[in-house]
Amino acid sequence: MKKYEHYTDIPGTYLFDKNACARGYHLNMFCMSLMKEENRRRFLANDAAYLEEYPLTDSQRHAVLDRNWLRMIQEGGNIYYVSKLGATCGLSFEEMAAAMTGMTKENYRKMMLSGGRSVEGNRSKIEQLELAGKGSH
Amino acid sequence: MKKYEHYTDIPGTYLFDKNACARGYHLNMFCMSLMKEENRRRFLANDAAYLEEYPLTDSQRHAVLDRNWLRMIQEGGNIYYVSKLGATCGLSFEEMAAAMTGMTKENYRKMMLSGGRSVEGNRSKIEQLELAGKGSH
Amino acid sequence: MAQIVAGIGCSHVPAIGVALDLGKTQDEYWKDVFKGFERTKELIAEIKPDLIIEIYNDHGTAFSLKSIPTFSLGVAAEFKPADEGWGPRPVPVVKGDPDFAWYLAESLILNEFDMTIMNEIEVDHGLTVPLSLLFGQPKEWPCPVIPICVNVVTYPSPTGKRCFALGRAIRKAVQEYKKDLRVVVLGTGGMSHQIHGERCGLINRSWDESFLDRLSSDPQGLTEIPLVEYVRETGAEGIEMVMWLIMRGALDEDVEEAYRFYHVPASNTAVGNIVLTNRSQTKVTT
Amino acid sequence: MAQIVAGIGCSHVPAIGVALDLGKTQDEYWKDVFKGFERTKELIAEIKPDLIIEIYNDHGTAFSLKSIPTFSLGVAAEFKPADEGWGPRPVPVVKGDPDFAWYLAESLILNEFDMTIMNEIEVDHGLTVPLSLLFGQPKEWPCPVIPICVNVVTYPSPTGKRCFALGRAIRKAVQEYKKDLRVVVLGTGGMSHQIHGERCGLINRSWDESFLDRLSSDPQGLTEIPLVEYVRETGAEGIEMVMWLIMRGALDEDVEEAYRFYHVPASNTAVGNIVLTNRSQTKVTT
Ligand SMILES: [Fe+3]
Ligand SMILES: [Fe+3]
Repeated sequence: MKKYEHYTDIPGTYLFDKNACARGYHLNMFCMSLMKEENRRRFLANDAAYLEEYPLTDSQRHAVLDRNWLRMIQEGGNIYYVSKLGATCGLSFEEMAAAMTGMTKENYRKMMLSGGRSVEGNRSKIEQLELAGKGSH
Repeated sequence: MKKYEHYTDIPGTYLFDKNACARGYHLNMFCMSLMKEENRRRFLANDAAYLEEYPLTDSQRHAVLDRNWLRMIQEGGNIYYVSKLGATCGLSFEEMAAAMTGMTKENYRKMMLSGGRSVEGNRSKIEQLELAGKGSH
Repeated sequence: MAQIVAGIGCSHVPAIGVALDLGKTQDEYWKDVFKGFERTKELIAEIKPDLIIEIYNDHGTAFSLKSIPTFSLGVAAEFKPADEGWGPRPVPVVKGDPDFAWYLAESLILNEFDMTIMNEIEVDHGLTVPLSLLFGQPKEWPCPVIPICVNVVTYPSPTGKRCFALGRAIRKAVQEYKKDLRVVVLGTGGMSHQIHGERCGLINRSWDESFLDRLSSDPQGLTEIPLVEYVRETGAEGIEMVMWLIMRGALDEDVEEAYRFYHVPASNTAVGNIVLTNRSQTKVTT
Repeated sequence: MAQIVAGIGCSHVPAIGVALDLGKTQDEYWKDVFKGFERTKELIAEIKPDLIIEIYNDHGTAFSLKSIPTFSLGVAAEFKPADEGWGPRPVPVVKGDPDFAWYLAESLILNEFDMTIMNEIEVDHGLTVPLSLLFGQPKEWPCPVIPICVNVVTYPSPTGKRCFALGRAIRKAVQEYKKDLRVVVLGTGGMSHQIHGERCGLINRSWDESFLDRLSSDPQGLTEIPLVEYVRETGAEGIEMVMWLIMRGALDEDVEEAYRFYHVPASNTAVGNIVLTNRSQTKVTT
């Protein structure tokens, strides 16, 4: 395969492909259930009990209980489905995004207001490794 | 439009097109509900009551209550959805077909065993009218 | 590399499934139908496919009118037989092959076929009856099946030309697949039948036989048949035959007819079955 | 005869909808965004479309993972705003045009686009935010809207080339429609944004601006961009820009850029907006 050709080479990115779709199926279906006010109420009242209705993996269940947005994505969550859980918890897309990068809300917003994250250095894992290699040898 | 070009010219045929789809929407959705054993039981116990759950037209409701298969098709029913009602009432596709043609089961089967209905004379309403015209004038 | 080793066309009349499930295969009415499939059963046993790509249509079972996909493809690990109003058919659950199915879906979409990917779908007689005709009544189906479902219920169905082109794209995808798989493409439905309206029971034997002939001699010509001709000449539900053109498109230009069977009637329908192999492969293996 | 009188590209950032719905349009953070759309609002008021064909994507709202259509088309009489987790947006119900929508679906399917026909669909911010940007907060939307929904959530989305070709087929269908309708095609989504993973917040202004330039100067060239380039260069969710190519394909080769606006940020996203008219029509009307 040509260098940089495949989407799995892109850093910090978990494209929602067939693997994610299979792995995250029930996690995303759970998130979708929160499009109903009644379900949001039930979930917020007792999230652990609500989750038992869905056959999630342990790791997925913990990610939801911990509101660990990045972990949910890594476990096959798709951001658009996961955003239904975000909304249920009162978070905007911006706040979820900040959380996934490990930045504070304020710093993330500051980054966006100054033009966003640059693509330079963020295109390719291979490129990053090569640059790191050059630095250390 | 060229002669014989359009499907509305075909006699005894109600192609399930956009008009049928719109007209028969709820009728077909009602039929689909009979794919569950519990619903079949409820329908057979009291069909009129069951039908009140679906916004059918009067004509559709009567067609269902009368088990008038041809009328159901004329009112936008699609045979594949309608067959779920047929099955609920213990009818095969062959029996429904016979009923739609106005033939007895026995005569319909006899026709099929001798090669089916011929396409000759059954291709086109325009053609039929022309032939009838020739005959009467 | 995977390869397509045969294309099979096969009616999927629900009453055939009922006859088989109720043990009526030797009844006077049915025995010729089942006898007609004996040679195809032998052929498929010799071919021993690793995978079947089955082209069929849903009959108002898995798809309500809410959503009407032109082409959909099942990527699930299994497909349960649906309850069509009589309870589900007593046949094995159909196993899929999610790896291959997703590979195929990706390949088709990137090659400009606008597939609907189905992660969950129950299958009706359109898919299970041909499996019964090919394999009888086993405890499990002998290989995985990838369902490709075509809208032929709501007008307009895809054109014959589009169906044939989809077959071509399926062939390309199979040939580029990295595992050694022997694949059979099974096109189902037809032949002439009309099961609604006063014209029920229409059968056009000569049209059907010409269609069977031209599958070998003039497949490109078949793709030019307008949708309205299927409806007028072979009955409204004869439109299902466009699905055979997907099977045909998946084969080489030059094919050999290994077997053919035609019978009237099964319930309202003319039953057709054809087995086609690529002449290039036939030569190599004999 | 109907004709396409303009193509509009427009981001559909949900936070813009929230800002409008909560009366924050004059806040420091938002005022430049809304100011940037003022000219487009004037232009659309002059154009007065009879119908809008809106290309958008569903964001895990109307479509669960059960069924993932590549292209779907809403033929219903109305489309209710969906509850995306915060309750539905307080905007008017979107009215469709079943006659035109079915006509369009038929034309596209017969011209070899494998559409999924949607008889019922709720619409999310992807469809309603651009309407808010074009028309503000009216009691009713000023014209019917035909939703065409594109899968850009599950990989692979349709290619840029396929999207452009769909635009062409939409143009053909509009031009052959028998009523006198002035139609606007609205392509939504983009521009650069990534809203998942550690790379969240990615913005590639120069790539976006080049894309906007090339919509006029080199549309065919844009169709050659591979899907992975959108993802790598503009963020994973920047892939939405393929939908602008459907809009572009619906216009003539030779277009005039009537207006352009570009702004960073709205929430995680670069906001883009462009208004394109066919140069042939522009000449006639001025
Ligand atoms: Fe069928
Ligand atoms: Fe979006």
